[in-house]
Amino acid sequence: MTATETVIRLGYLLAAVAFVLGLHLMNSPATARRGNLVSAGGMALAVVLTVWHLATDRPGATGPLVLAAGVLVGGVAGALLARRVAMTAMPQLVSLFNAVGGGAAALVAVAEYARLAGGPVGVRTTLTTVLDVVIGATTFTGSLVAAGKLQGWVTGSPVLFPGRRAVGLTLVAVVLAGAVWLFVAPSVAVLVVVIVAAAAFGVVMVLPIGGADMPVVISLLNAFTGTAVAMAGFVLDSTALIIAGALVGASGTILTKLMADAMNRSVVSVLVGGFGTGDGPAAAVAATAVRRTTVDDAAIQLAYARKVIVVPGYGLAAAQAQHELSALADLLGGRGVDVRYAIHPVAGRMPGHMNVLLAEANVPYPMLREMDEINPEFPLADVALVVGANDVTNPAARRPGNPVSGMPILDVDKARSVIVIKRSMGHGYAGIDNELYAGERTSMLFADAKSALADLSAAVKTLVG
Amino acid sequence: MTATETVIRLGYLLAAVAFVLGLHLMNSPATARRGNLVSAGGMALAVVLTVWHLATDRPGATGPLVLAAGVLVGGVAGALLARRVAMTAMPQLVSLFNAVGGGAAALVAVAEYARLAGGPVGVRTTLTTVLDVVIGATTFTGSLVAAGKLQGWVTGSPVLFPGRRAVGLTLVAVVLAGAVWLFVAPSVAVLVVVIVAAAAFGVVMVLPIGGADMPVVISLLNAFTGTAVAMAGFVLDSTALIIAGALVGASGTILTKLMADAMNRSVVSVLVGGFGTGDGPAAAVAATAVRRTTVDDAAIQLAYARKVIVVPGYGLAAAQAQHELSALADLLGGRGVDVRYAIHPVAGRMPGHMNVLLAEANVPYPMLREMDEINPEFPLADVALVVGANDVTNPAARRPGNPVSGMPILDVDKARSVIVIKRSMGHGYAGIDNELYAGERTSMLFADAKSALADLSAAVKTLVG
Amino acid sequence: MSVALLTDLTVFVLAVLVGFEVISKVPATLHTPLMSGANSIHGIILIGVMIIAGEARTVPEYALVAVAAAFATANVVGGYLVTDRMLEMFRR
Amino acid sequence: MSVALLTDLTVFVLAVLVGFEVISKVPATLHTPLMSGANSIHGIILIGVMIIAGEARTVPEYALVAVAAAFATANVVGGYLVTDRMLEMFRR
Ligand SMILES: NC(=O)c1ccc[n+]([C@@H]2O[C@H](COP(=O)([O-])OP(=O)(O)OC[C@H]3O[C@@H](n4cnc5c(N)ncnc54)[C@H](OP(=O)(O)O)[C@@H]3O)[C@@H](O)[C@H]2O)c1
Ligand SMILES: NC(=O)c1ccc[n+]([C@@H]2O[C@H](COP(=O)([O-])OP(=O)(O)OC[C@H]3O[C@@H](n4cnc5c(N)ncnc54)[C@H](OP(=O)(O)O)[C@@H]3O)[C@@H](O)[C@H]2O)c1
Repeated sequence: MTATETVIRLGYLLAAVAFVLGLHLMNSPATARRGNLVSAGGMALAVVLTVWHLATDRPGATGPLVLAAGVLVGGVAGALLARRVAMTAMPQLVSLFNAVGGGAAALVAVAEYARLAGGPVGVRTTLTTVLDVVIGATTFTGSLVAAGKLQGWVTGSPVLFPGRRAVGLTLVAVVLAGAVWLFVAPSVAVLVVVIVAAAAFGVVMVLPIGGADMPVVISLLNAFTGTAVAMAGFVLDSTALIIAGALVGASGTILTKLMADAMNRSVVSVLVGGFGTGDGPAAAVAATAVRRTTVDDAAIQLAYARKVIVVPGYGLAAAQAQHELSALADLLGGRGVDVRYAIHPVAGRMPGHMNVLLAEANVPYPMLREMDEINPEFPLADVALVVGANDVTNPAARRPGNPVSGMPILDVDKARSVIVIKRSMGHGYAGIDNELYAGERTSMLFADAKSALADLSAAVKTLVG
Repeated sequence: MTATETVIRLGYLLAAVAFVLGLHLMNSPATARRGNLVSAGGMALAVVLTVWHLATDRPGATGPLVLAAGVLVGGVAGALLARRVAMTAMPQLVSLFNAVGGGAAALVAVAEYARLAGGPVGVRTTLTTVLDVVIGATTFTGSLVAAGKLQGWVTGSPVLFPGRRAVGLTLVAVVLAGAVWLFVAPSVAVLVVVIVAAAAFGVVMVLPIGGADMPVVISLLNAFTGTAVAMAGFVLDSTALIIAGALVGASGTILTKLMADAMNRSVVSVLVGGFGTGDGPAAAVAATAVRRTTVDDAAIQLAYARKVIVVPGYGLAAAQAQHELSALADLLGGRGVDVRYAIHPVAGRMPGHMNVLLAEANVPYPMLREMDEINPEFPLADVALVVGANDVTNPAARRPGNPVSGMPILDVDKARSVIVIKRSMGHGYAGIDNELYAGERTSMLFADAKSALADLSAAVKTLVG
Repeated sequence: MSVALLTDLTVFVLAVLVGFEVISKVPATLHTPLMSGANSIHGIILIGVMIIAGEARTVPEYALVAVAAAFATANVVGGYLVTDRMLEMFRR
Repeated sequence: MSVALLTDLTVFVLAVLVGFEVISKVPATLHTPLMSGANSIHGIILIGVMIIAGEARTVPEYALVAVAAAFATANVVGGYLVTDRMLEMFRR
């Protein structure tokens, strides 16, 4: 190896170390942002080294020009989207970036394969090319569907069309047949058929999964892309791609498992689909013997409390009522009420959803409390105000044998009194009744979160001035 | 590569995966034993593959015969030691095995170097040979001294002879000069000089460190051996050695840090030495206004208690009184007293010391309680019986600004009454007074743990039948 | 199997092991940023695109390069920026 | 630098990363067995001894092989057995 080549390769190794270090630092909130910077530094290093490498190779002018044009378009688009998109739309954006990453991995293999396909193609290249394009194409369309579901462009409900299993199996058969063909006789046309079938499979795979399970699916597809990139590394014989791709493939797999665990689901049950419709107003159980309250009563209760703990949940996000909530809390705080927000780790529909939502409404960070921190404080609270949260407050979780069993919950039922704002007796994500609502100290305020919170603020102002 | 070679190399890779998986499983008590088995399986695989590889190479008969003889001797010796040695002597045994591992790594490099030294030796080989030999030889003697200190063959106190810094620096200079020489002109004689100097350095390095710090030192030397083995891998161009060695080098380093943290020490302060003499009866502070008790009074108090929590510490191990303790506990248990053992993670002089000790005395596992589990129970205990424990009960740990600050402790001072068995007002490992002894509910029974416990059993029998 | 392939495989396996071990018990609030951070890393495919670009000589190849470059760059740039934006909120 | 050396270096660095990440928050009671378990793994030097044994042709070399073989085997066999003996006590 020349000295230049040695330096470049050592640089790639350094970049790989930066990726690992970055992920390591991202495991804890205090160092996470620094971790992302370290990782980005590694990426910048890898790109600069490759530019240098290409320059020493003196290629034709057209390729680099086309490359530069593509980089410009993609870079600007990526930057604009990343800067502009609302905080609540982050998961679909991550999914979109994952889609294009998978797409790029597939395209790279196709280009390399097309170049080689004139002559004989070795088993190793064929195998890794097929794996790369199949995983890449599946990820591309699967991630687009996932993004569409979260964005509301595709229905969030599981799409369980008849014969979907047959269609899926047919597509898998086509992919396998194509792969066998390619081992026997190289052909770009057959590779394209394989790609199309894999892309169709991505759609069929994600459509039956409910919108609420999308974070897990996106994480899984993220691991897929990593694997596709590692395969591209084998095709191009690039150690940097192999290491980075394998790293993401493996860490993404673990993360997928952690995410599924955190919301009490198994990855398999997510992929089987048909669950997690929950985002619509679920079929409501008749409002039995629950105690109702009115806006005026609730407003007075809140205004004269000493300590109020607010428990936000998915309904708050669905109603986009974070600003109204923040306004009410400010109003109460101004009257001397001690207001805190209790943040359950999986409240909402993506991990960290509530942090994101409340940060967007400029809720001061010191008012947020993690579950473990706030749980001992509930017995001291005069009012626990539950806004569109359901499962994360369900005492049934403390018993075995139901869909939320074992999930850690916020101890809302220990508060001196509880006010629950939701539209009906409808179920949450897990689809079961909430025993909290039948509690003696619980009163229900049936309304949309946005209007209810606005009304409460108004009532506090008029009734107690 | 031939097919055989491919299979062998893939097998080595599998062995490496087994080592990682094994270490991973050893992180948690439930899976630790399985982890060790997995790791051993990987090792067996690697050895079998190498035998196969050698057989296909058809070497002379003498080498393999000599090898077999060595293997037999080492294997039998290792197995006998491992089976026969007392539980409490485990750390010195680990240190001994570490010593021979480091020695073997050094010898391998010497043999390979001697074979090559006829002709010119490349920079790469020289560099890795020197590193291997230096680290290996240092580890060999350092680990032997460490084992000797723990076994009592070398004094456990820090040996701070005058001029030790100068001697150390001279040895380092000799090693460096020898290394430079070897880069210029290969020479087995110079390599031997380097080895001798490094071996002497190992002794000088470990002698000034107190016996109580030996677990940390052994763990560090363990990481050293790993690094030496990785260097041997570079010398012999063996990926298996590189991976396994680097793995141990890195994980050993992390473990060393964890161990030092657990006993509230920094690795640097351990290496500087002069601390942790503590194993002798330390200079005693005058027994001020502490309350003393007699064997008879203590026996009656214990016999009529409903709940007794026993807190064993280093003094119990030093007195070898675990059997007497177990007998007393059985006696009390027979009278209907609820007896539990409170196990502090760093009670004693090696991690897990108390578990090991009590297991040896056949204390039933269900009577042992980890610190976090038992701490809430102290307020319910009629008597906390502290046997030769000191630092791990010192309430000063809850305040900043002293040598035990921040160390989690057993909440012995919350018990209704406390009986402390130790020989004097002598200090523990950390060398500071224990505020527990001045407590209102504390009474001291000054005696050797072994005789005191035997006397207590006798008194319980005679006094309360 | 060639030595080169075996080496690549060894590197792959080791990187997989690193990936498995590097994620520990992460608080759930960090799941989305961590996913996003891992997502940015596979944008390294951009380097693959650059290699392809150096070899491209025909119009279809140029087209592939252009699209792949846009995709990969969006992945890298957007990925790191969006992760940073999320993590900004974790200041204390 | 030769390609082979660079490969070895890559493998070394990755293995170091695995080693750093594989040890997580271990309860202190497991520190001694874990140390002992890691200690057994570097007994892999036995394989190095075997390679040397295949190449040895002189008496001093044979002597080195014999001692190194005894050392390395004691490390491996004793290491795994003693670790197992310690861990036996962690049954619940
Ligand atoms: N955070 C994550 O990463 C994540 C990801 C996927 C799944 N999950 C799961 O999602 C659940 C989260 O629990 P959660 O308590 O936040 O939510 P939830 O259990 O899904 O309940 C949300 C509640 O909000 C109410 N709601 C909906 N729209 C509303 C509106 N406009 N105004 C007022 N209320 C409205 C609904 O009742 P009404 O219909 O009666 O109004 C519903 O019962 C957990 O089961 C978790 O495992 C979490
Ligand atoms: N576990 C580990 O891995 C490890 C390793 C290194 C260091 N350490 C450190 O060691 C300490 C352990 O705390 P610990 O409470 O177990 O022990 P300690 O604080 O060292 O105290 C032991 C006490 O036992 C007494 N003692 C000694 N021989 C005795 C005998 N024959 N009969 C009765 N009593 C006897 C001594 O007092 P008298 O002289 O008055 O009898 C001494 O105060 C911690 O500071 C820890 O950080 C632990």
